[in-house]
Amino acid sequence: MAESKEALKKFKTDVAAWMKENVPADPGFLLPLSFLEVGTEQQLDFLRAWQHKLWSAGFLGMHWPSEYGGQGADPAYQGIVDRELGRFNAPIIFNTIGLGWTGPLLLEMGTDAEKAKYLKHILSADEIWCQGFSEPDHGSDLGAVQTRAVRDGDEYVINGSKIWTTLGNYADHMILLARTDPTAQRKYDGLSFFLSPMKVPGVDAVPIRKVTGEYGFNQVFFTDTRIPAETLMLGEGQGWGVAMKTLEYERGVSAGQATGHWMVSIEIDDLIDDLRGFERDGAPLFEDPAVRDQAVGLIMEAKALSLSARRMGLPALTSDFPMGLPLSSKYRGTEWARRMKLFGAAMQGARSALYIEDDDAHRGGFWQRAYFSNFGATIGGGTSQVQANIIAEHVLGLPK
Amino acid sequence: MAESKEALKKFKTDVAAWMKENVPADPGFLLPLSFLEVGTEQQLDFLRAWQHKLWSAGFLGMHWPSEYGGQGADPAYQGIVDRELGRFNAPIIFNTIGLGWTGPLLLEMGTDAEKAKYLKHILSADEIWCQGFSEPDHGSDLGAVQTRAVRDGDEYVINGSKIWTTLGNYADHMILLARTDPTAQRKYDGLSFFLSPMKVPGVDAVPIRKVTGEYGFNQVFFTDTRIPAETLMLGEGQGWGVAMKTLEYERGVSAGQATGHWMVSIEIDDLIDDLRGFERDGAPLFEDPAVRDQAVGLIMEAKALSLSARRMGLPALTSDFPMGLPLSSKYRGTEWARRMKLFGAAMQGARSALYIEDDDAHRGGFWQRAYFSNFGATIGGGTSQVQANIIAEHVLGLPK
Amino acid sequence: MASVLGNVSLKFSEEQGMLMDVARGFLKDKAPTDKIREFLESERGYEPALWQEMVDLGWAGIALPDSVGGAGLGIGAVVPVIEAMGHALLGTPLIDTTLAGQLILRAGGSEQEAQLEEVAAGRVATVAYLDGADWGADNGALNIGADGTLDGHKCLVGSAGEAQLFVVVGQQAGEPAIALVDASQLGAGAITPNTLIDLTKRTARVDFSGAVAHSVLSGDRVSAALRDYRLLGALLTAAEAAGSTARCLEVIIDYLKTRKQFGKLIGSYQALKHPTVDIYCGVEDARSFCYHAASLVETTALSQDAEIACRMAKAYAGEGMAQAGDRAVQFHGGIGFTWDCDSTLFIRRGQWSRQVFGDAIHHRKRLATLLLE
Amino acid sequence: MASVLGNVSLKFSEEQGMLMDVARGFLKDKAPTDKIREFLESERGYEPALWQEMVDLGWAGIALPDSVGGAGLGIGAVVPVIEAMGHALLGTPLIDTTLAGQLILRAGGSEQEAQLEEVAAGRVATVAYLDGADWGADNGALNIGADGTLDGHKCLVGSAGEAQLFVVVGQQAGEPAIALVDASQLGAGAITPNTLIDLTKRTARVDFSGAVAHSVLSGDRVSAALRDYRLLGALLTAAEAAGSTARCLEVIIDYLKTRKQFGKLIGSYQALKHPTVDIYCGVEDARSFCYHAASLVETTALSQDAEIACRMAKAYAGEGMAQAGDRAVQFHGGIGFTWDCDSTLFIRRGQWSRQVFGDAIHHRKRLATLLLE
Repeated sequence: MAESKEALKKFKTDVAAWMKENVPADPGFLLPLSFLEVGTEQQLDFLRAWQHKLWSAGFLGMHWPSEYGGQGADPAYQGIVDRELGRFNAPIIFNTIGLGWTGPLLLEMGTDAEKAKYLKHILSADEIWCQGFSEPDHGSDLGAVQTRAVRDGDEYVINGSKIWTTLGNYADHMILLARTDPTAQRKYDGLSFFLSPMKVPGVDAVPIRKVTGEYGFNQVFFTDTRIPAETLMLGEGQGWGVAMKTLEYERGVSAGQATGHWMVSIEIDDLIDDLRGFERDGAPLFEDPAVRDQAVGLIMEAKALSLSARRMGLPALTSDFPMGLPLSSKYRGTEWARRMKLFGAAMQGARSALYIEDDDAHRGGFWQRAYFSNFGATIGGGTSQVQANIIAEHVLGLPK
Repeated sequence: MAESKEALKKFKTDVAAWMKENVPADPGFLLPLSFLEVGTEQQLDFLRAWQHKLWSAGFLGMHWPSEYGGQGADPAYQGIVDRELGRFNAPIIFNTIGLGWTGPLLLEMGTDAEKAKYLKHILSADEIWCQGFSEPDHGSDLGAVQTRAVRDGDEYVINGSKIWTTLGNYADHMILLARTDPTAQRKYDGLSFFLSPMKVPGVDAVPIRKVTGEYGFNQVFFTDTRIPAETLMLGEGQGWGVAMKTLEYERGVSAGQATGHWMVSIEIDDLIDDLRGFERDGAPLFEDPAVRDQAVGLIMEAKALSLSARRMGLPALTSDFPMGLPLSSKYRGTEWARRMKLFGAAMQGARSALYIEDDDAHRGGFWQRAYFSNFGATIGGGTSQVQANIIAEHVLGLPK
Repeated sequence: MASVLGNVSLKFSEEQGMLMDVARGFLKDKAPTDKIREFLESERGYEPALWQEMVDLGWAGIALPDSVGGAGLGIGAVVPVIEAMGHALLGTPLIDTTLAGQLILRAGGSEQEAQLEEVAAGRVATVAYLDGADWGADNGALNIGADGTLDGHKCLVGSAGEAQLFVVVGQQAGEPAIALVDASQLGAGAITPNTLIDLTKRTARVDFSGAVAHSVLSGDRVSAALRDYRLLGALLTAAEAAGSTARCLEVIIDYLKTRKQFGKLIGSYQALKHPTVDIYCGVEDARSFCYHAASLVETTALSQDAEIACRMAKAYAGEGMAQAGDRAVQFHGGIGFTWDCDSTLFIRRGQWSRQVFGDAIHHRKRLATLLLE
Repeated sequence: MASVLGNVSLKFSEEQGMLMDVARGFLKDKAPTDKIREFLESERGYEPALWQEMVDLGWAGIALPDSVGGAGLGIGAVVPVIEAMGHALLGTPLIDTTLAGQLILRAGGSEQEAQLEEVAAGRVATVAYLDGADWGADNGALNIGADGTLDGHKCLVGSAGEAQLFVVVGQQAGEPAIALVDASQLGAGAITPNTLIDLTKRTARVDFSGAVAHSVLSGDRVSAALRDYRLLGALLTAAEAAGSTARCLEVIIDYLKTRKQFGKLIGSYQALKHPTVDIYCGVEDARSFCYHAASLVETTALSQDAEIACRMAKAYAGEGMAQAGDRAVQFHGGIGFTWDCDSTLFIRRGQWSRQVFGDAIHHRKRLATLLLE
């Protein structure tokens, strides 16, 4: 259903008016820049209330079916809401594993019972979701998952450990990849996918402190944990396929996410505007030629990234390496962001030494923290080194 | 025999006086910066005469035995000569394979007959030497040498091809690594080492034009070439060991070279002094802040290399990675030189576009040519990429 | 406050697309590497018949108005053609002629229509700009007398040996002026060919002393036109560099996929693989900037957005080409060090692309002023 | 013309060697990583008993003259000790106290001998230098009255919580001056501790208003002494950074030798292996520059050679540490992103080492003037 331009325009005005009224003011404590960084109860309560409010106003999962808590509208409407959330610097909508990955997955391949049971609570933030894919010692190598799930009557008994579990200590459910058949010839065929409850005996989520000093990740231990057999999605041995489908949502290759507003992006203008107040050699920072040159380099890179994104829509200009721009965007974007944030952290003179709890720290140590946090992006979801291999092999056709 | 300081000092004065009289003036054509670059008869004749003159004056191979054309003196004397050659910007002493590698090898492990036959002519430049190790398709992998040597009575019959043969088209002799036993269990055991004549039927040296536009290397083809069996060094199957020993001379790990003056080194002062005459934006080049910053970076690197060389003599400051400085010096020095020469080539504004035969080219296109030539150093003798592996594995102990 | 990213528009017209397809096809057919190698050794650096075919395709007039026989597509439409020529490593006077046309068009009035008609019809023209080696200096040393007689010389004049029309930048009565001079005005020995690092290019030092201009352009439009000339020169050089870098990348990839060392394809070594990825990313960026700039360069005086775009395109593409050429030699190992290896062409093109119309240091310095003040 | 390389001497005395051996052994024993982790969480950042042992080893007086109870070995002899402390990631007030001693020694006369005796004996001293965040600014905002009463505050004063003697940089009657102030002079709440990025360090904002100096140093020697203070601060920071970078390299190597991914030890991947080689080369360079500078810093006002050496040491070592710390986190993958991984300590040390006493941009700019003009 193509929406009329007028209807969308009118909707945008309404959303903007709502945002103006309802986007919460600075709560006086640090808010997470992304859903990966929710580390305190205070942050959790605040974000839960904010998501609930957005949903209650009818602005979340607008394109999800109305029987499951959505508005049954065209996806264009959610796009407008998301842009306005960005424009108003709204706090993130944090229940991302549910909104972005589990929800679309259930809509695409879940049973009616599963949809009815889970979707609405994802939108309302009554139920928080986490993801149990990575394990210690295997990093990005999902095929090597060791966590065991053994059928016992109406239940599966889970044993093992998951790591880097965002929101794991707050979550009600986990999308869990576990091994039901350790003897399968292809290791992928031994994996199964569960919509596992977290608030049951034998689940222990231990928060992991990050290089930033904050929390957000967990290691989750399963010890003889019994979960209902009905939480198995599809059948035993189908886990790899479901997990790969989930990764498509994570990577934005597939659509259906209830919102895209799960991180506050830090842009080059933040950097440039923010550093104008600093001095070097008794003059404004940006009068120093070496600083200027580095800033120009970062601006040029930012512009290149913007232009690449636009060029993706022009097939005539991408025909030489059709998958090149999409497959290289994570590598380039996250590495640029690291350098950009590092520049912000490093150009404050002596104040570069201050960190987030210092009263004199510039913007609460914003850049120092952002620089450290950014390693989540250059490591998680395939390190930059792995990304470079992917580009070399899949875009340029170089040997493994 | 420790030489008295006075004797050495006096000798230095004598050498300097001789140099002042005898170092030839600019001949009016481009001279090679290293022995790898002798590409014309004109250059060859000039350098042959100059080497002969130096030797006749008693200043070459001073520490080689007098029965073989040397002076039987302490190595310190040759060191003094070499430094003065550098100080007077003397042309290179070009018969390097003979003077630097074959000579020391024969002195260490040759028979008296071999010494008597070859050494004096190496010093006098009557006989030019080349090296036949590398082959097409095998690059740095000497163990894979394919050139065959088959014994036939008093002769060996050689078939195959060698590449990157410096001076190959002018040489009288080649140190030749060839395979005598293709069935040997360890491929190294099938190799033998010959002092092969070049001016015999079946040897064809084809000059290779370089990226600089000049010549200097050759591909040498052996087609049923018959050489005397007595040119075999040690015995059959000993070739790998002799070749490795030769590489030690090449890498400067072992001593005995008749002179070290086989290349004109380009120093950071050449660069800085030379670029002072250029302008940028209507002002002296070195008033541009970005140019200044890059120049400072290159000076700092040059200083670091100098300091490293000094620090090698202080065991207390090298104990953490005892082989680190020597094993990394080629990698660091040649990569620095590439960047330094490139800077010289690139900072001339529009004149950076001119090349060596242009009358307006700065110093005859010196920096452009030096930059191109420098790839001989970052590729030859193990590429920089291979060097980095060597450092990682042999200095840092990282896995292969 | 406006974003420092400024304008990020990127358009690609059907006409640009058609020109790109035609140019790629034509050059693949007419300018394969063995032809290019032949051209290197020739005096003019190209074949007149090939140039005539390019003219017949209308390439000399793409950016000139309909009124003079051009296609009226604007200078942005030349970019895909120049990029394709960069990819083929083909010289020819196309860049010089195109820029000469632009300078006449932007500095002159309707009285120059006859000149432009000839340019659009394939008459080789070139701009004589540099007084010396400094791309950032004023270039007005050459004096144009009141009677149109020139006094002075110019450096690194492109296609000088073939040019029939010289667009000479100088001054008249102390003010910037541009003299249009026919080749027939040059004395014997006035042209001293250069030996260039880029073997596909031809330039010369040209002594214009005594030559008489048939027209002299002066007044307000000259300075603005010269600024546009420098920016458009940077853009076309960038487009050429982007094409050459893409070709260089292909050559590197081919070698990495076929050459073995120590028993493995060398492309499987990350020490070669990852820098190749960076070269690839550089190609993509260079292209993005070139077509972004192509979207912004109007027939009227260039906007500040267009200036930023042209400078960024040149800064990226020139450095990218120089870096790719350098790595091409290194990654080819011993073979890369030889004249016959294509990496020789790329490392030389890299040194050319970097310096023509100012290097990255030059443009980044000016960008700092445009972006940060 | 003299070479731009200038002085390249590099000496290492027996005394330096002995100090290095003792320091390495002592710190290996007394400051293993688990101890360092404990210190991070403590208020002062070290254990007084450990500091007393260091004082007993004579480290507080290495660079002070015999006449005040020091070892008279000069500031160059402190370098191996600070390097070893950097390697151990141990804080303590040693750098602050050493620099305070140098500033008093260089700016003061014989009347300061009593102060220096106390410093050599282990009294914690520190220099209160910065008025703000700018390492290149004049730092004379704090006013020292004719009666020695101070008015103003200082930023990022090292070891402020423990210091018994503050060496306060300011001005008296419009001229640079240095006030020696006992900790007892500070009012309640005068010290506001900072939260630092480097968890092993402690600094504070200190309000000196109302405090009375027991001595004020002024006159010609003050400016020269302040210049030397900044250079020696750069040198000791560089030495510390060089030690920390070496340690960081060891930790990276250990991980690369034991961690497997996709069935291979990650150290066999060139994407990790080669940058680790570059970190190694950086360590070697940083050490070369530090010991080169250590060979040149005299008790008298620093020569231009010494200035160049100190600035190069800081520029190399600070950047090298920052880069190594960054790579340490990345190369450790997920684990590197956690607080408990040692890479956390290194990336934070890197940000500290880079900025203290001016970053590479700061020093390279000044080196350009010294080397190119």
